Amino acid sequence: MKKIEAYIRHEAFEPIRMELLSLGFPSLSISEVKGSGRQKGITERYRGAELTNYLRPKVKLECVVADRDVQTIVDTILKHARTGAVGDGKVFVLPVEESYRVRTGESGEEVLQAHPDAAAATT
Amino acid sequence: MKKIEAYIRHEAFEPIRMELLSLGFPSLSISEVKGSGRQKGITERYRGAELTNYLRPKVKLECVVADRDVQTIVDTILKHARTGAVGDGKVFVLPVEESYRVRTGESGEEVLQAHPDAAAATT
Amino acid sequence: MKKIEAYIRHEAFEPIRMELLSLGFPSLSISEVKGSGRQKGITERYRGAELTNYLRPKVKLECVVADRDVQTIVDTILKHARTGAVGDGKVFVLPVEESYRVRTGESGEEVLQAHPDAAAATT
Amino acid sequence: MRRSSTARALVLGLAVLLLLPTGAMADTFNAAGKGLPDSVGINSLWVIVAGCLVMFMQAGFAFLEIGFSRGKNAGTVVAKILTNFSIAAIMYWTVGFAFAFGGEAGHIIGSHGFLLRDFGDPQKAFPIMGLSDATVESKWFFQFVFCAVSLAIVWGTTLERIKFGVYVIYAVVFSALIYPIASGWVFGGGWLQSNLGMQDFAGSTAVHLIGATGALAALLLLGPRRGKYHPDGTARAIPGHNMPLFGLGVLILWLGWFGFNPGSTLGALDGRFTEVLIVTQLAASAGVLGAIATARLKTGQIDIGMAGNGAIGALVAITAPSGYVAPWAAVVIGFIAGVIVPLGVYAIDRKLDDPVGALTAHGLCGVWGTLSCGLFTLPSLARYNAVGDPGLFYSGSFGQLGVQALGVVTVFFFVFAASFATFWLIKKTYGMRVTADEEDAGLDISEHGMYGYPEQFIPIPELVGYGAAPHVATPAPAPAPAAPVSTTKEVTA
Amino acid sequence: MRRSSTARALVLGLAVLLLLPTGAMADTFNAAGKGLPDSVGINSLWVIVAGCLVMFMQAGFAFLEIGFSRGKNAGTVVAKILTNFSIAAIMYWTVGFAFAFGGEAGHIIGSHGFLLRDFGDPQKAFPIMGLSDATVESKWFFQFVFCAVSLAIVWGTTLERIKFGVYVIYAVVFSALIYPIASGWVFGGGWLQSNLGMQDFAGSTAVHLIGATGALAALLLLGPRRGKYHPDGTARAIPGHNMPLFGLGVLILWLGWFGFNPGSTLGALDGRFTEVLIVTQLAASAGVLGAIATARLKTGQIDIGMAGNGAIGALVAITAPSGYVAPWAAVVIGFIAGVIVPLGVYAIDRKLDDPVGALTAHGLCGVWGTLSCGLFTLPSLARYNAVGDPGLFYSGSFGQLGVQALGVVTVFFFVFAASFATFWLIKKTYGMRVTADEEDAGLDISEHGMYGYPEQFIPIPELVGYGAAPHVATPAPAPAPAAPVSTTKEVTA
Amino acid sequence: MRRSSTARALVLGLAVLLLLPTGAMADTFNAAGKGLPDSVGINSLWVIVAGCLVMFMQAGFAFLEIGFSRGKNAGTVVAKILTNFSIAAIMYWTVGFAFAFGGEAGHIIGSHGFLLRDFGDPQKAFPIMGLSDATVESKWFFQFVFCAVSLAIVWGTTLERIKFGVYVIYAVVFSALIYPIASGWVFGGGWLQSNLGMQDFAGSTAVHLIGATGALAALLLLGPRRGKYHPDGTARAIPGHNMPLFGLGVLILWLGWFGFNPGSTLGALDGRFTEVLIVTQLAASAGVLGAIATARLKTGQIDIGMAGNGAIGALVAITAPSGYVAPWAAVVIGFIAGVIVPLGVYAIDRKLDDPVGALTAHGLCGVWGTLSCGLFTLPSLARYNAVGDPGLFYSGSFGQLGVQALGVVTVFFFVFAASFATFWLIKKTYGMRVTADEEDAGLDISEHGMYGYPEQFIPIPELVGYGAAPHVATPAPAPAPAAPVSTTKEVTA
Ligand SMILES: Nc1ncnc2c1ncn2[C@@H]1O[C@H](COP(=O)(O)OP(=O)(O)O)[C@@H](O)[C@H]1O
Ligand SMILES: Nc1ncnc2c1ncn2[C@@H]1O[C@H](COP(=O)(O)OP(=O)(O)O)[C@@H](O)[C@H]1O
Ligand SMILES: Nc1ncnc2c1ncn2[C@@H]1O[C@H](COP(=O)(O)OP(=O)(O)O)[C@@H](O)[C@H]1O
Repeated sequence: MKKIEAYIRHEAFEPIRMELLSLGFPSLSISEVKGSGRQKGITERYRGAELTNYLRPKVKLECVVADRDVQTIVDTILKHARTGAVGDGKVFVLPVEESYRVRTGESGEEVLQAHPDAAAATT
Repeated sequence: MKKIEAYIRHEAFEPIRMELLSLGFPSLSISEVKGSGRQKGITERYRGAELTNYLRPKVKLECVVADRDVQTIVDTILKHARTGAVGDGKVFVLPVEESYRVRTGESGEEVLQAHPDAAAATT
Repeated sequence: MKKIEAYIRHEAFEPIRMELLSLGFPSLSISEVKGSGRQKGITERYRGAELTNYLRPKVKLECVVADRDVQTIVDTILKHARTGAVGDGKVFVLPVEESYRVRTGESGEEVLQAHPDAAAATT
Repeated sequence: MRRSSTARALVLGLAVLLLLPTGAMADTFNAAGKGLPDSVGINSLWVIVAGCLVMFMQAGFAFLEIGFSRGKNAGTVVAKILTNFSIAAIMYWTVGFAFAFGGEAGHIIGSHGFLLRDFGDPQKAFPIMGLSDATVESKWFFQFVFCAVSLAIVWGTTLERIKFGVYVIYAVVFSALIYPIASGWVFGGGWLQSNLGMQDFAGSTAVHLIGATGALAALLLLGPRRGKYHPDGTARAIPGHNMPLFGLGVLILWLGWFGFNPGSTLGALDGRFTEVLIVTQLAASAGVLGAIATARLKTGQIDIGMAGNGAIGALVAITAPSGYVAPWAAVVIGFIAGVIVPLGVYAIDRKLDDPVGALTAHGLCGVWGTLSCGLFTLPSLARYNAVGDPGLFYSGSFGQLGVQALGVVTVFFFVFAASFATFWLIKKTYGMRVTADEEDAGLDISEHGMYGYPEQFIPIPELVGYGAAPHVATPAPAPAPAAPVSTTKEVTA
Repeated sequence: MRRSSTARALVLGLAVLLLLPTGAMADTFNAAGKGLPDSVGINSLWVIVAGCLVMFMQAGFAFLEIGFSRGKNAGTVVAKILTNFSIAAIMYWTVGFAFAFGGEAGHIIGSHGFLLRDFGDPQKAFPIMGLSDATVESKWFFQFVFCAVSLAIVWGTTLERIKFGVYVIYAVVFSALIYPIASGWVFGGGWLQSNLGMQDFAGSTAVHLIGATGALAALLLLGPRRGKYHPDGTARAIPGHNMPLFGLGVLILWLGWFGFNPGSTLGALDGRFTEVLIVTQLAASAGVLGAIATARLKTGQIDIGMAGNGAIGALVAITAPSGYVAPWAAVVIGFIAGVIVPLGVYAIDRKLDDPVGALTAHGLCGVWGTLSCGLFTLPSLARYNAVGDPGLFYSGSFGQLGVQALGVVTVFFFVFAASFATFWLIKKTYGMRVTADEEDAGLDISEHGMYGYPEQFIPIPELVGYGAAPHVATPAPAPAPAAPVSTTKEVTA
Repeated sequence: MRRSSTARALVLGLAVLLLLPTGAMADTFNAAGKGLPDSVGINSLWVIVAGCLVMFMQAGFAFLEIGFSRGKNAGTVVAKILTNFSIAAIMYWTVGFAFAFGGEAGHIIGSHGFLLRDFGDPQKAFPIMGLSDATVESKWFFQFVFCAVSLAIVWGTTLERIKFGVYVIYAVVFSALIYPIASGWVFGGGWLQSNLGMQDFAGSTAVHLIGATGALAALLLLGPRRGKYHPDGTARAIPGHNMPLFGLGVLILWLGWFGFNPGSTLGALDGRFTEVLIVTQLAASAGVLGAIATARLKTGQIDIGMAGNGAIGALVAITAPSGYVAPWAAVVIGFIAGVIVPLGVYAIDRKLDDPVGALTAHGLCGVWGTLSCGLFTLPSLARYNAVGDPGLFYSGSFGQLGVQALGVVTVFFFVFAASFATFWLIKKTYGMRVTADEEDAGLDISEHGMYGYPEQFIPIPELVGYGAAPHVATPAPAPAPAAPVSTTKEVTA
């Protein structure tokens, strides 16, 4: 099992979510982060003075999947998150040792099993 | 050392925090996330039009503990986070290679050592 | 490749960011978290009644770097985040298996390569 | 089921409307017209202006409540205030005004003036207001906004857990019967005023205590908010989400009181309203200082909420005596009210969950203000108003104080009994409280289907726009030039 | 390029200013002075007070729009309202007032009163307002704030995507020509009023329909907000970010209407304004109940926004008949307007993106209100105002209804043609809409360079202060004592 | 220690109250009563209405400051405004009014009218206001709210770092001595007005410059906010947290100014107030356009804050000349003030940390407005007001301009010296500034013990309600049916 952590632009998330859903990967979490990288921040002016914000808001996408699915997820993210401009973000893959589904208490890979039916669910 | 990441309902957190504290595990962090899984989101109506929100707010609980304590923590979380309804969430266990306590600079397992006295502290 | 996760005080972040930048590590992300540890929370009064907040706001700093750079980063964080009072926080190191730069799609260590030029960028 | 029952509740309000046209086709306007003496226009002008200031107090109450509520219950206050204000207008027009003012001196309940029609000579029809020649329409408006204020006060204790339909049902009963009858006794020329000589110039009892009494009845049947009390019964704070909006409410209420008290002269030509106004201002100021000092000594804080509640409490207290006392007395009355506020709030909070402190500010201070007439009423002003006797400090007699106390007790018991009965019936039939889940989620989403602050509770990334920038999607490595209007500069490595 | 073009847009507004001094050196004041009859002062006093209430409606519109906008577009509304209100004042002073009122009965466009100068006897110069002896300055102010209200209405449909410069250009044209001409026909003594006898007491058509018509023209050329419609064309909700501020707007507007309608009597001495006021109050109240009930039946919700829109819609509807109808009719007119509001909003939302419901509340309800005179106008009040005939229910004749319909149609087509042409020219030359990126980022940052809520969009940790505490940096292990003023207690293990 | 010292500070305000009753038992009301000439009632009515509009400006200043503050310092503004307003009322009643107006023409400091008692014939007792027969109570209220405005202006420069107790102490001194003396000279019939003929109709100098001068003295001793200037001394922006609330403040202030200037006629019967009002409106409008255009040219932005500051600056500037100049001159005066605003703010911000721009809007524009009388005063109006001579453009003489300049300089030095001395003493004894930690944490939590927006700074999950839904805890897999009232639909796989 692997955990994929991606730092992406806000507007990239919705297309990614939809394709992952259609591929049968509905399970993921996002959170608001602020980051810097090549893209170094932004300077605004307010009442004549400057205000430099060295961090830019990004969405952090987290998704734990079975080893065999990692590439699919990564490719989907890369495909939709790229604008070619600095600030597109990064994707990282981390090892995961165990998973549990709270509702049932079951553990292991089946916790992550894709829901082929999921795609239909929201239509 | 392991890191436990749990995505749970908001109302589940307080009981979990209290039991972990009484068990001597006061150290943890939480953050606001939004996620989807089996539970697919929610549709509201506003001025006649529909608004579907595919993500639901959850609390992400993060806690790094010594290997021997992992099961205790996971069980505590599973116990309190379960309602039996979709949306209860997931718990993941990740490997951690090193830990430091900023205040003292010390590193290694003792950084994580449980505080048996902690339970009393908030009474 | 390793991921460094640090839970620190808000006011500690800016000095850390600046030194990391000058050292050529501009790439990082932060997010708002709330946590507890030795530092157990805070009790306010409102209209005569008490309100205890068991969690304190912290900044979570996340930064993925090449193995050889881990110590530099950790030391920088420890240096600036320490006040000596409870609540200074913790730093953890986790293994990372793969990294991708979204903009280019390239993967591996070079994705993380330090930008020696970065320091200048914001002057 | 919930749906249909709320709907039924609403129908009550609407039924009224459908009855109206019948036989109301005639031209109902006769008070006004060309060739009136100037005094009619001048006095009406002041009454209307004062009435507009009092009407604006609806916004004051709304924001006081919003500020003291949690964000998940902020929107419902808007729907509530609009609905209540509207129901009160319809009911007070159809029957309320007639019950309160349409009777002989000493009446128990008025008998004419329904729909503001067929009352003959307005000066004779509403004798207690005969002292002013302002048009009856201006007087109706002024008295109606008082009714709406009293109704708004009722809900302060019920925030964050009451079912919306309860507002609708009780509002009809309150503005048609409870308020008109009780207030009519006190300042509508009813028995307490005309026979006993109870002094309540602008309604410490007739408006504020009545509202606070309804609030108490509702609270006793409704119970506290979830999480307000620890299992061991000790109170826990549930902070309101927005002190600035609370402050807006307080300042609007303060402004409104310059219509509330001085407007109760129902005229401008004798200049009395200017004296009533400074008495009101001095009391409110003393109240703020009294509340801040008291809270500071008890808690070590300059309590923002108490500063505002202190102003309200003092304004409530000076409402009854504003037409009867001298400035120095106003300062004393207001300061004491200011001291009462934090002490009352701290004490009540231990057992009763009153999120905005309505029981203290409108209840306790309303009682104090009414009684204070028995202490401070000037001989000259008792004469001028031709109601009751001078206060203890001038007459040395406890007589007026006794009358005031009797009036307070009478009104309290009548309103409490009537309100408790009404709420009890509502509770048994329709239910008073939302479910625990709905309360946790907040009334905005559970009663109204949308949060008051959607971006905070269900943020939708591409709609909210965090992280988007005028030039974000620009493929250029240094996107700055792409944002010509804003001076946004992007720095890149 | 954008920069310079917006600048050019601004210059328009400024050019006006530079022309002024020329030949205006004389003392222009002649209406007022010592030794006037009391009636001048009294009537002027009411007109000014009413005008101030109407002026405050600018805040009402601002917060109604802010509440219904997303947080990223909240600040721009403030800049917009201030700019529009200012341009309207300058233009209405220089030419607008003269075009609207400075003509003989039945005029097409006025000819004197520019810069409020050289008009001779004010009573003769502005004949339709001759019925009141209030000073011409007070009348100018009252009419100007009406113009500003009409202009504010225009922008309701254009929120969250329009270029700021468009406001500037259209505001000049609207307040100098479109509004003065069209409103002059309807209540400035122009041909619709004086020759045909169209009844529009305070401007359901002359103010609200004119504004809504401009709003429609703008919307057709502007198109919907990004993301408002799904690819399949179905509408998607874009919730406003702040219902409490929306509520503030509604309550301020309601208050303002007590100046809007009763003030249109232009005097206090005949007492008529008090009758107009209660008619206004009753209609608004019925409108809230009608809107809530209708929305409840259609969606199962007590819709907060609809409650507010219902009040506005009913106030718009009663604006024309407020001087002509009886209270019972006001309740009917208002209730029907309340029913129209949700139905109109739901229907229009399917195809047109009108974030605040202006087309329904000001357009449809403005039409309904104007027509309702043809049904409910009292014989006595038609006589009293000396305009038109009684309504169908009294006269049995469709005559007045026909006149009202004709007036509505005429005004709609004139205003729509003029506005569409103006916006079309703007679109071709200057452009009407910000870029997609700017729209996603929000107008605050892209048009104004700073968010309306900076701490939410670009929080800077050490400035915002999350996590900081009075004692945070204290090295002591138990820092509590370090916070003497606040009672903050820190618990440590 | 902090606690007890703030307490001591409060005691000052309270001590006043305890002294009151002594010897004040008599019936102090004599100005009003039955059988007065109508003019008393009419003029008093306008003065009171105008005073209420000015009183509401307290909300305007509060929200202007709140909008320009960070969220962690938003609540304290509410406590501050209520405390200041209250202290000012008590002090101005006890001594302030007497010092300002209770003296012969040309006085240095007044001598009678303390506690509004024992002054004999009010028309003679306060000679400068003898021109109006409004009741002395109405005049007191009107003058008091001016004092409160001036005091509110003082604190604009001190936001986000000053100790609360400083407000209390300085407020007592300012409203008892500094303001009454200096304003008395300028428009209380004191030597600058009566002997030199200085023209300041409503207080560009007497209210706004006095306030801004106190603000400057406070700022010099207080220093900038932490983080306002980079180590290299360059300024850094600290954006205010809420532009919509800032806009609310501006619009309320604008409304208030219709009481501020036109009310300074102290009467309605001569109709002058209507002329003063349009002069005020035109100047404010020109100011907005001037400020927007200037800021646009300097920064390329339509600056929201500058649009509002421009309105305020222009309103401040027109305050002195509003009773003396023609409309065209008002446009010029206002436009120039609008240009001054951004230029002043940018320049001052480099060295002095004035979060709301008070030094520019009230200081520089106050000076400009006062001087502008020397340029534009109409001969007819100089005569009408019987103060001073026509302006340069009419008389060709620099005489009046010189008098205006002399007045400005005199008032500035007196107020600066008195204020600096007061603040210096406070700084040495009680301290002016909170600790660095308290400043970082914000004044709400450190001075008042609770955040103004608790849910943002210390969110408590189960109270705030994020993530909770009406049906969350329902064990059913498809919980939709559990949410009957809201139309929430849950979609599950
Ligand atoms: N090494 C890293 N560790 C953590 N977050 C990172 C790292 N590199 C990039 N990020 C995140 O990705 C975002 C975009 O990175 P950036 O370097 O600007 O993209 P690019 O490299 O394509 O220019 C940053 O704002 C940050 O949030
Ligand atoms: N594989 C995953 N990766 C990341 N987050 C997940 C994953 N699966 C679930 N979550 C988180 O858990 C929450 C609940 O998951 P869900 O699947 O709805 O619970 P259940 O499986 O019990 O129905 C989601 O909203 C999401 O935040
Ligand atoms: N084991 C842990 N897992 C996750 N977060 C932790 C852990 N220990 C500490 N933290 C984070 O660090 C913050 C400070 O920890 P704390 O124990 O108070 O510091 P110290 O140990 O220096 O007193 C906590 O608020 C929490 O957010």
